[in-house]
Amino acid sequence: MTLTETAPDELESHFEATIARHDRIEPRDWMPEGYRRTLVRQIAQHAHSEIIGMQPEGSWITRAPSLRRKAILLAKVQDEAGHGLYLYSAAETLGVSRLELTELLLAGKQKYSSIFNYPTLSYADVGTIGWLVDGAAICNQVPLCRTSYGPYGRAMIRVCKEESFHQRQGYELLTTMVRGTDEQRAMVQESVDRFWWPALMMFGPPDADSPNTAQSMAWGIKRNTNDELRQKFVDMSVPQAEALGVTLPDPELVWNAERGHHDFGQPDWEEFMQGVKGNGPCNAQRMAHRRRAHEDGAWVREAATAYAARQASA
Amino acid sequence: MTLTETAPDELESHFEATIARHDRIEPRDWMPEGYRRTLVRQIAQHAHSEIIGMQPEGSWITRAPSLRRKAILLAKVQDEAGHGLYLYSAAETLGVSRLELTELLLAGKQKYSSIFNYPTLSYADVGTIGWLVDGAAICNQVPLCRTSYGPYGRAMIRVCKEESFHQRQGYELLTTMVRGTDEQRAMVQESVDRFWWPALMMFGPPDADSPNTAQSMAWGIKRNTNDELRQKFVDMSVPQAEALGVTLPDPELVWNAERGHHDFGQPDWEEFMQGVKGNGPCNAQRMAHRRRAHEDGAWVREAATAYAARQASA
Amino acid sequence: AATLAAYALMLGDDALVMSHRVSEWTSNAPDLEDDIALSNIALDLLGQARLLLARAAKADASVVPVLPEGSPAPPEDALAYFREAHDFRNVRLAELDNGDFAEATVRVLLFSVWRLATWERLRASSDHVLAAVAVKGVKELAYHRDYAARWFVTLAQGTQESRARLLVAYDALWPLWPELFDTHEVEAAAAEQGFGVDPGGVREAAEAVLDQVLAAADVPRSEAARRVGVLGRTGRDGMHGEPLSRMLAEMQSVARAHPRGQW
Amino acid sequence: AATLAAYALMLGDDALVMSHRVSEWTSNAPDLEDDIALSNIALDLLGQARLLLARAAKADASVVPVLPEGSPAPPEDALAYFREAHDFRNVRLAELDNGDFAEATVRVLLFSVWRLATWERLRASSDHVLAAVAVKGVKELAYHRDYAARWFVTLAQGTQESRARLLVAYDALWPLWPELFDTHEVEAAAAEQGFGVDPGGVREAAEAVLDQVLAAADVPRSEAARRVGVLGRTGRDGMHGEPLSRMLAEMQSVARAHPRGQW
Repeated sequence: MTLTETAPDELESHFEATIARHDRIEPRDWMPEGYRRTLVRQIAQHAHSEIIGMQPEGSWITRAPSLRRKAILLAKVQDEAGHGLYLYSAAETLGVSRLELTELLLAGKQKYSSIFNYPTLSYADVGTIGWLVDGAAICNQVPLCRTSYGPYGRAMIRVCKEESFHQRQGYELLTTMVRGTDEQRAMVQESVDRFWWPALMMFGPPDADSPNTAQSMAWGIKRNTNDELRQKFVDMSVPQAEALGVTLPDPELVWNAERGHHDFGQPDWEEFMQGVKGNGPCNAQRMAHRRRAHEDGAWVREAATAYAARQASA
Repeated sequence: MTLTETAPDELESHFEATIARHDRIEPRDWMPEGYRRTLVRQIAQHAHSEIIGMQPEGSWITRAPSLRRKAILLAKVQDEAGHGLYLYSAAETLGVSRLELTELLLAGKQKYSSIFNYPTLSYADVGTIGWLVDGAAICNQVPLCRTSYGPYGRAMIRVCKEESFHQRQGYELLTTMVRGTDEQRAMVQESVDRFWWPALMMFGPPDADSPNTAQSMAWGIKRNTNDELRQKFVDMSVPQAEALGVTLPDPELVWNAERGHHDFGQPDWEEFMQGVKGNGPCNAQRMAHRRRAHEDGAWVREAATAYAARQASA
Repeated sequence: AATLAAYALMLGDDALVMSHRVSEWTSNAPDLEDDIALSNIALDLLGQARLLLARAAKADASVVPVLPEGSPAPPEDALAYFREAHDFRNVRLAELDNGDFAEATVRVLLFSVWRLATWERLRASSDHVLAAVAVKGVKELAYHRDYAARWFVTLAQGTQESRARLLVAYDALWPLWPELFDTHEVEAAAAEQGFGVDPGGVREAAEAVLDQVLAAADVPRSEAARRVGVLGRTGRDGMHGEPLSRMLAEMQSVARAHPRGQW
Repeated sequence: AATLAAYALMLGDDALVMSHRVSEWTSNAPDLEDDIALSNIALDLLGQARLLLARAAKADASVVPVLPEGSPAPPEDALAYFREAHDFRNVRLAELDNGDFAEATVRVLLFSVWRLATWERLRASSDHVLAAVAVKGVKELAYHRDYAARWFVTLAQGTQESRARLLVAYDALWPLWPELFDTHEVEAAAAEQGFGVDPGGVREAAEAVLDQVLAAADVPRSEAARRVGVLGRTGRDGMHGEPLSRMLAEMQSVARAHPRGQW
């Protein structure tokens, strides 16, 4: 049976049935245009986040204070490049090339996670990003391993495995630092103070302000709401903070025995929106870095293309 | 009396008479083509040396270890730019523009002093360059204040005044450092070890290997031979080194009561020649820096020209 | 005294950090005259920084980092070389990595127009040292402003390329302009106590000057939005960008390697 | 033991400094695959550096800088973060500031062809640690060489621009090639004592490999002359260029700010 022989409504009901069975949609399968578009946007944003996310931590590779930490950090940033690679490949199964997506990013037409518009200001940030930012990413991403689109789900399985390794490494750096000098403990606390609220923002706006969630959940692209995931992250982080001996900077943070969850305050959503609009502390810097690297590499990519063409025709 | 009315031999004898009287040749005066060419080459080389010479010390402006030293160093490097400016202006009176000369430098067709092809490796080098390199420059340059070409001689008067200020500042930095920690004293000695021989090379090859000296002296462009100046520099530096408490790295260096001068060893003239040929430790770096700065500034200079043209025609 | 010290540190750090960035142009400028002019600007600002850091230290010795015993570093150097990035109180405009000459032009223009507007009032400071620093500084800053304004107009009216670069630089730096006029609580207290100037009060005057330059250059006011800080905090709160810590790593390397050194 | 330590430091410093330069490419490479490959090369070299610095410290503890009491830094970190530029024994090729991707290609090619030629023999070292490091390193270096050789040919045979850039980079780096094969007295003694390799003895083998790459790329052997040192001294003697001290200022900044830190 070829596609042309199948009536549109038959295709659609086949798609709906697959989703309903929690089975995977594969590249060869018919899918609604909206589903495809949503997926491309989400996977691209995710891939871009990995690539832009190399910068804040990458900025400390040349200053890592021990050779062991330098090796760990270098390998981690390398993994982020690898995640970008898997994710762009997943997006390519939907008919868009890595180059196209990169150009959409550079033109400001696609986004990346706003968390990377915050600066890294001390080596403790390398640990905090591992613990809180990768931790939040994992909360967001673990459900995506069961996402309805096959290539995306499989990419996420690899990504999640590595991310949780990174999270443990980040937390381990912090536990080492708090056993060090007073300055180091202060550095860790200051870093956590700075990253706690931005980490909470990583789950996106409150459900009430998140118009696309319902459709994404219906399509099985998303498996939990923003607020559910945020709650899970807070509940997970509180005991980790205690073990570390740091204070989370939220006076409203308290265990609610009735709900069986922690109550907590809201991040500054106005600051979040400014970051999304491009006015965050590092948006301009991140984009300029990416654009420069992309432009500086143009002649190399052209040379590779020309060489490959010559080899093919030889 | 206009030039065309004067017979060539009359012009030449007028020129010779001026030189013989130790009077100054001025831009309006007739001069032999060889004299002009020699002067352009010498003044240009001198100007280029000031500009390239900004790099080795300039490299430490951002790392100067006290704000006072940072101000002194910044002002000194700025003075070098100023010297370049006077000297290019002197050369312009001979009918060559600064841009032409810069392009000859960048094309490798004109030289600068080889001393600047040695790297600066510690902050002590800022002091040593002041003491020894500016000291040697002054020995070379003081006689040039009486050089036969007026604009060059007058430029040299300004340059020499500032250079001797720089020399005192450099020496003062070293005297301060040797009163500091053991590490600082070692730093000073190491720096002197590195710069002593290159400073001796600044006077050029031994007289026996310096074919142009005789003509330059006959024309009153040069007033002393290389070896005379080198001897003067050594005699001057020995007591200064003693006062500083550093050892000059020459086992042959000894007072010769008979000559009334110090005897001393010869620098490695083969290394000198390699530097002249472009193979010194920093030749490539210095030229690349200058070329980059020149190219990066091209659009600015073009804008200034276009703007001036527009203003003139408005 | 704590307020005076904190206030002097803010003004001093602005000058120190901006001076450092401008000094990076030495031997890199488009022409010799500009190399000399930029070194001059760096030197003037460095001079301002030294007086202001010394004033801060004198007003409240507790702001000065404690150095290893036997260190002969004067307070100005202890403050410049032995504080961490988050101790610096400069505005973020001063600390950015350098870009092209258009970026330098716009940055010096914005910085000096703002600082000049503030310092014209600072001349009336009840603190005699600050007043004297301002009297001298106003002349210097007027020169810096005129130099940058001349290049702003020249680049805007020069070639297509120069205009394009100028506009890029202007749009890139404009988001940091509003921060210059935020009133930090230290500045409010300093103004209240008669020795400082509330930057919020000079915005109009500064923008009037800037508008003249924009008009001469035929460049419209940028519409780029304000760059936000981190959790509401910006340079004056010690919240900086990534370039500052990198800049300090270089700037402080020799001094820190020899904390007991004599220089 | 002093010779073994000095020899291990030379090999370790080569790897450490080169790794640092290559690591600066992370997030800056022309494409993701190259970003990953260059990070890999940096990681491999960093791994070699750690083993070699540790070996040096074990062979002769007196090479390790003395840190403030209470510092928990292991010897590899004391060596990496608390030596001055003139204590480093790397060849100058490793320390140069990065240029464009052609520069990186040529630099990795020259470095790994040379190192591989040496390390193939080092596998027979009488020192079991060095021998083991070499066995592992040879595989890594062969990958680095192949990666760089592939790009060398691609760039040489790609576009006009890529060929021009490659040739510029090749001519710029070639003057540092002869230094790689100079026999330092430590290396002579190490070879004599059976645990080291005299680099002078591998030049022919290295150039034979390089010639294959040049031939595939249709690039003639460069005629650029050797870069001399200072008073006859080069990297192996601790005589470096200006970029190294700047690189170390950055690399060592955090470690030195916290000499008693736990990381």
